[in-house]
Amino acid sequence: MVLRYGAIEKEIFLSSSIPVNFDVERYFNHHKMMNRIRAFEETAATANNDGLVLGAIHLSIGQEAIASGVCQNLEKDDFLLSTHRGHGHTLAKGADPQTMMLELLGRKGGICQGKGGSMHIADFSVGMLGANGVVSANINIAAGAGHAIKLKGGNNISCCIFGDGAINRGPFLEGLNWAGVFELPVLFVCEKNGFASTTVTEAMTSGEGGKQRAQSLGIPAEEVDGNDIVEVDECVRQNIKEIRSGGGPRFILCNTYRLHGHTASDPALYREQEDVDEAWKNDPISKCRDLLKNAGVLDEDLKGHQTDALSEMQAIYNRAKQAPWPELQLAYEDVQDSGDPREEAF
Amino acid sequence: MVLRYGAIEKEIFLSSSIPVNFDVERYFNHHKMMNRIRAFEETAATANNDGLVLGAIHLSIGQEAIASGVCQNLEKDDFLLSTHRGHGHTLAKGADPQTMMLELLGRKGGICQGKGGSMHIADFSVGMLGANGVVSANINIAAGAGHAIKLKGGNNISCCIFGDGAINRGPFLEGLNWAGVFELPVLFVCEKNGFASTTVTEAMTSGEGGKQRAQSLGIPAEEVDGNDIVEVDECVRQNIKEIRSGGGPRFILCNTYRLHGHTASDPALYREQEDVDEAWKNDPISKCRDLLKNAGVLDEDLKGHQTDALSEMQAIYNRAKQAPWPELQLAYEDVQDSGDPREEAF
Amino acid sequence: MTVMTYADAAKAALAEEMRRDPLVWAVGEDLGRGGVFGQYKGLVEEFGPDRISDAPISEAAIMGASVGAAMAGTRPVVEMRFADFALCAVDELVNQAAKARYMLGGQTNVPMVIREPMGIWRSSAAQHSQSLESWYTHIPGLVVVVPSTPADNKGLLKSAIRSDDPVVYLEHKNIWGVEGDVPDEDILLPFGKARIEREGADISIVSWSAQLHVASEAAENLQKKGISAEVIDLRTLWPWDKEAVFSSVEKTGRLLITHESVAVGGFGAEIAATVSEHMFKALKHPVRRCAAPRVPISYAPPLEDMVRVTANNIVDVATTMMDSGN
Amino acid sequence: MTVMTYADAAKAALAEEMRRDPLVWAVGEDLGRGGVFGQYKGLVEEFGPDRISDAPISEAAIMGASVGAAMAGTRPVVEMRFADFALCAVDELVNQAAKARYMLGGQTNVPMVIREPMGIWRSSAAQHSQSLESWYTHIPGLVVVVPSTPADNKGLLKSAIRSDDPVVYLEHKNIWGVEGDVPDEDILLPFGKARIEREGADISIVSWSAQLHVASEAAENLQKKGISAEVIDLRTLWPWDKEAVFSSVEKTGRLLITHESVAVGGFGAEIAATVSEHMFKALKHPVRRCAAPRVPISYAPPLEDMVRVTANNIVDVATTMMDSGN
Ligand SMILES: Cc1ncc(C[n+]2csc(CCOP(=O)(O)OP(=O)(O)O)c2C)c(N)n1
Ligand SMILES: Cc1ncc(C[n+]2csc(CCOP(=O)(O)OP(=O)(O)O)c2C)c(N)n1
Ligand SMILES: [Mg+2]
Ligand SMILES: [Mg+2]
Repeated sequence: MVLRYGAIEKEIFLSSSIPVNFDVERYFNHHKMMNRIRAFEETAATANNDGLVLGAIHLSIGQEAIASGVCQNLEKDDFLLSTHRGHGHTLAKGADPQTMMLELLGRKGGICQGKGGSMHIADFSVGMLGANGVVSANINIAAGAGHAIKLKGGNNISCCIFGDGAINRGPFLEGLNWAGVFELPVLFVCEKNGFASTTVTEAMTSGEGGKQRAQSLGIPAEEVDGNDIVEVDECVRQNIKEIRSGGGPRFILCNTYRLHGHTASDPALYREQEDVDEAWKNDPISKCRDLLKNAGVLDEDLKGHQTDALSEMQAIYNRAKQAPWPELQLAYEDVQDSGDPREEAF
Repeated sequence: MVLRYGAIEKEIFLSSSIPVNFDVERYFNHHKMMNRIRAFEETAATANNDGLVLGAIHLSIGQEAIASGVCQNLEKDDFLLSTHRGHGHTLAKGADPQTMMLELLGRKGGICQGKGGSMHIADFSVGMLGANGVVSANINIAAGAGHAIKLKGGNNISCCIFGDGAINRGPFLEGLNWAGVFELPVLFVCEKNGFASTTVTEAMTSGEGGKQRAQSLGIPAEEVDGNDIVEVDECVRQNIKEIRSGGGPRFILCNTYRLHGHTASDPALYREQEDVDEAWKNDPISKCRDLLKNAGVLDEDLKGHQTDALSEMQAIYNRAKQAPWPELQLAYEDVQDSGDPREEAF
Repeated sequence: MTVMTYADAAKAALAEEMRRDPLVWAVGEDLGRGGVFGQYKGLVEEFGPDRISDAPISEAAIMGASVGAAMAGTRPVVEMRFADFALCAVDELVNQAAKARYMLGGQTNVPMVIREPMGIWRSSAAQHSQSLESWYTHIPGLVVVVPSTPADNKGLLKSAIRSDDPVVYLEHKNIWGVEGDVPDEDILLPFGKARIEREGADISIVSWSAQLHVASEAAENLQKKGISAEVIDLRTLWPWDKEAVFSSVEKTGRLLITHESVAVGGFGAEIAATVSEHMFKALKHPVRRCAAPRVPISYAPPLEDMVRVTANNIVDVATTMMDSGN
Repeated sequence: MTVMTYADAAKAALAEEMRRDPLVWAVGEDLGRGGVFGQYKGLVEEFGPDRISDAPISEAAIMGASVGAAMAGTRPVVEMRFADFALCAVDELVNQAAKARYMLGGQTNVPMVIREPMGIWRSSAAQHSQSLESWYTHIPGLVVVVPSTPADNKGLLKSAIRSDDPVVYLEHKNIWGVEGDVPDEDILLPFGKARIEREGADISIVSWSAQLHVASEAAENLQKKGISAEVIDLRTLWPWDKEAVFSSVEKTGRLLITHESVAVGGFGAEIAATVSEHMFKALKHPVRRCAAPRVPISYAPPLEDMVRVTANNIVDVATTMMDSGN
C-alpha cells in the first residue's frame, strides 16, 4: 500500500497537533508495522484459544509503538535480544511471521524448528538472537553481542529490550555496568508496562526506576512516552546514531501499559477494569492513526493497514494449522557435536 | 587504660583542628580498637609469614576507622555481615580475638571450630553472622537478616559491610532493592579502598559508584572520608539512629585505601610504591592519634594503646600456636541432621 | 481424610505450619495473588502480605535474603516458581545455605524450604521444564524431597518446614491437579523413608515424583503380561531409603530405576551404583535405568515426547530383564 | 617436547589459539595481571587488554556476556577464577549457553570455554574447594573436560577452544605446578578418548583430574603388594570413553572409580552404573567407588584431610576387591 493523502494534505503541516518536520511516510510505515504486530498477536491469541498454541504466550498488545519504534530503526546486521513478550520486536526486526506462527504452533518450518516456541523465538537471519524465558538474562547476552562487535570492529550495534520487572534482577546491574566499562555499542530499552506478571512492578521496585538506575551505572538515559510512536522513534533514532558514532551504550525507558493479561490465558482479574479501559484510550495504534489522519493520510488506507494485517496473519495461521509436526529425528539434533545424546537413556 | 589528659586539656577545645563537641572518650575508645585491629592483623601477617595461617588472609590495614566506626556503633543484638576482609569488623563487633586467631590457624577452639578459617569468620554470640568467601553474597543475606527483624519485630538492625568491587555483582542491586522495597532496618557500608584484588576498581566500574547506585535504588546514601574516624562515627551513628527509628535502609560510602596487598602474601607490585607511601600519610590511626593529642590526651597513653594491643595479640598468637588441631570427628559433624555423610564414601 | 489435589495438600501443609509457628513465612513472586500455579491461593488473606510475601523478580535475593532470614531466626519457605529459575540463585543455595552450618562450625542452622516446581509440563520448552534433583543430592547440607502424591506433599512439606536444615522441595508441575486422600491431622513424614506403592515379586521399580505414576502405570501393564512389579516411591533422595530398596531387591533380584530427568549423571546412577555394589550377589539381572536422553526439552509435543520416559519404555525394559535374567 | 607446568601448558595452548584465530579472546577478573594463579601471565603484553580482558566482579556478566559474544561470532575463553564462583552464573551457563543451540533450532552455536579451577587446595575451605564436574555431565549441550597432566592441559584446551559447543574446562588448582613433557606442536586431543596411564591386569582404576595422580600412587603401592592395576585417565567426562573402560574391565574383571568430589551423585556413580549394567558378566567383583563423603571441605588441614580420598583408601578398597573376588 502506498502512501496517499486526503484533501487537507497541505494545511495540516501547519496544524499544531502534529510535530514539526513530521515524516508522514515514516509513520505510515510504523502504523503498518504496528498493525501487523497487533494482528499477529490477536491471531496468536485466537490460536491460543483454539488450543493450538501449546506453551504460554505473552501478548504485547498496547506496546507496539516500542517494538516498531525501536526495531524498525535497527539495521539487519544489528543484533536484537528480546523477552518472553517478544513477538512484536521480532516481527519489527524483519522476521517472517509465517515461520514465527509455525513456531508458536510447534510445527515443521517453525523458525526454531518447533523446538523453542514463543518464549525462544529467534531469527538469526535478521539479527534477532532470541527472546528468552529467563527474565533479565538477555541483558548480559546483549552486552556480550555488543562486545563481539567491538572486538570484530563493525558499525553495527546490539539492542536489548526488557520489561520493568527485569530491572530487579542482577543482570540489569551487571550487564549495564559491563556495557559502560567496555564502552560497547548497546541500546538498552526498558518497556515499563506497569506489571511484572500479576504484580504491580512499582510495588516491588525501590527508587525511581530504570532510568535512574541506568544513569547511576554511567549510561546516558532518556524517558519517553512509549505509546507515542513519534517520541519513541525519534529518541531511538537519535540514540542509535550516537551509539554508532562510538558514543557507547544508551538506555531508553518507554512508559506504556500492558493491555492484556500476563499470558494470553490470564484474565488479569487482579486489576481494575476501569484502569484498563482508561489505558485503552492511550492505544499507540489509534494515536498513530490520528496523527496520520491529521497529517492528511486517507483514513481508508489507515484502516487498510488493519484489515490487510489481519488477513495476512489469518492466512499465516491457516497455513500453520495445516503444517505437519516437526520430524522426530530433530529431537536428537543440535544438542552438541560430541557424545551420543541417547547414551544410557530409556 | 583510662582516659587521661595532658596539660593543654582545656584550651584545646577551642582549637580549630578538632571538631566541636568532640567526645574525647569516645575517640579514645575508637583509637584503642583501631590499634587492636591493626595489631591483630599485623600478628596475623606474622602468622602468615610463619606458615601457620594456611588459607588466604586479607588484611584491612588502613581501613580500621571503618571497622571501629561502624561496628562499635552496633549493639550486640544487631547483626553484622562482613567480607573476606573482615577481621577488623569482627573484632570491633565484640568477638574474642583469641578464638579468631585460633580459627585463622585452624586450631581447636577456633570460633568456627577450625572449619571456616579467615574468610568464614563469624561469632553469632555477638551478632556477627559471618564473613563470606563469595564477594557480594552477604548483601542479600544481610537484607534477609533485616527482614527477620522486621517479621519478628525488634529494635535491632542488620549491617552489611562490603568492598567497592562488590558493587559490580548482581546482589548489590537485588539486596538493596529488597531492603528498600520491604523498608528493612539495614545499614549498608561500602569500603572504597581503590582495589578489587589486583584491579583498580574504578577501571571496572561504570558510573560514579556505590553512592549513586544506592540512591538510584531508593536508599538514602552518604559519603565520608573512611580514614577519618570522626566522620565515620558520626555518620554511622546518625544513620543507625534513623534506621532504628523506622527510617528504612541506609547506605554509607567510606573512602579509604588498601595499604597492603590483596592477600597477606600479595606484594602488590601492580601499583606504584609512591601511591602507597602517599596513602600511608592518611593512616586512620595516626590521624585519630593526632586528634586525641590535640585534644590533650597524653601521648604515652595513646602509644600505650599500640603496645598493649601488640602484646595482647602476641599473647593470643602464642596461645594459638600451642593449641592442638580440632578433633577429627568434627569433620562429620554439623553437616545436617539427616542422612549419613559417610554414605558410599571411600 | 479429605480428597485434595497435590497443590492443595501442600497449601494445607503450609497453612497448618504457619498457624502453628509464627516464624514460618513464605516469599516469592506473585504469592499475593496465589502464586503462578495457585498453590498459595487464599493464604495472603489469612496470613497477610508480610508472611505471604510478594517479591521482586530477584531470585538471588529471594534465596539469599531467605538465608539471612533463616540465620536470624525465622523459617522461610522460598518459592522459586520454576526449578529452572533457581539456577539464578545457586550461589545462595549451594555456597551459602548448604554450607553455612558446617563452615561456621555449627554456630547457625539455616532452616529454609526451597520450593522448586520442576519437570515437563505442556510445551514449556527448555527453560521451564528441567529436573535437576540429582544436582542437589550431590551437595552436602541439603535435604532433597520429591513428593509424588497429595498425601506425601502434605506430610513431607510439613516435615520440610520443621527441618532445621535447608530442604530443596521439588514439586512436579504436571501433577498439581492430581487428587488423592490426604490425612486431616498433623502428619509429619520422616525423610529417608520410602513408600511401597505396590508390592510385587519379580522386579523392583524405583521412582519418585511424577515419574512414580508412570512407573505405576507400567506395573499395571506388566501385571497383564504376568510380571509382578514392586513399585517403590523414594519420596526423598537425600536421605534415600537404601534399606527399602535393598530388601525389595533381595526379594525380586531385579531393579529398574526410572526418572524423568536425564539418565547421565542422574540420581538413578547413584541408586544403580549402590545396589550393584551392595546387592551384587542378589541380582539376577544387571540393574537397569530408564531415564531421559541427554537432550534439552523441546516445545513441540512430538519432540517433547521423544525425551519423555513412558510406561511403554519401562515395560519394554522390564520385560527384557525378565527374559534375560541369568 | 618441552617440560612445562600444567599452568604453563594451558597458557601455551591459549596463546597458540589466540595467534591462530583473532576471534579467540579471554575474559575474567585480574587477567591483565596474569590471573589469580598466574595462568595468564604475560599474555596481555602480547595480545593487549581487549583480548586478554579484565572484568568487573560480575560472574553472571562474564558468563552471560560471553554467551552473547559467542553467538555474535567470537570465541570467548571465560575465566571463573574458582569453580565455586561459577555458581554465581549457572543460569547463564545452563539455561543459556547449554540450551541455546538446541532451543533456537540450530540457528546458533555457542563456542565458549569456561575455565573453572576446582578442587581442594591448601586450606581454601568450603567456598573455594568444591568439585562439581558431575553437575555438568548431567546438562545436555555441555562438554566436560578434566585434564590431569600438562600435556593434556595443552591438547585439551586447544580442542576446547576450537569446539563449537560450550566446554566446561575444569583445571585442578592443586596441580598448577605439576611439570611434564608437553609437545611443542599443534596438538589437539579429541574429546571422549581416555588415556591409559598405566597398564595392569588385575583391576582397573578409573579417575581424572588431580585424583588421577592419587590413583597412580595407589597403583604403585598396589604393585608392591603384587596387585597389578590398570589406571585410566578419562580426560573428559562428557563424552566419556566407555570403550576404554569396558575393554579394561573385560581384561581385569574389576573396576574401582576414584574421584575427589562427593561420592553421592558423583560421576563415579554414572560409570559404576553403566559398567555394572553392560559388563555384568565380566565383573569378578562389584564395581567400587572411592570418593568423598558428603561433607563440605574444612579449613583446618586435619579436617580437610578427613574428606580427601587418599592413595591408602584406594589401596585398601582395591585390596579387598582382590581378596573377595567371586
Ligand atoms: C528469572 C525469572 N524469574 C521469573 C520468571 C517468571 N516471569 C516470566 S515473565 C515475568 C514478569 C516479567 O515482568 P517484566 O520484566 O516487567 O516484563 P513484562 O512481562 O511486563 O513484559 C515473570 C516474573 C522468569 N521467566 N524468569
Ligand atoms: C563472586 C566472587 N568473585 C570473585 C572472588 C575473588 N575475590 C576475592 S576478594 C576479591 C576482590 C574484592 O574486592 P572488593 O569488593 O573491593 O573488596 P576488597 O578486597 O577491596 O576489600 C575478589 C575478586 C570472590 N571471592 N567471589
Ligand atoms: Mg512489565
Ligand atoms: Mg576494594
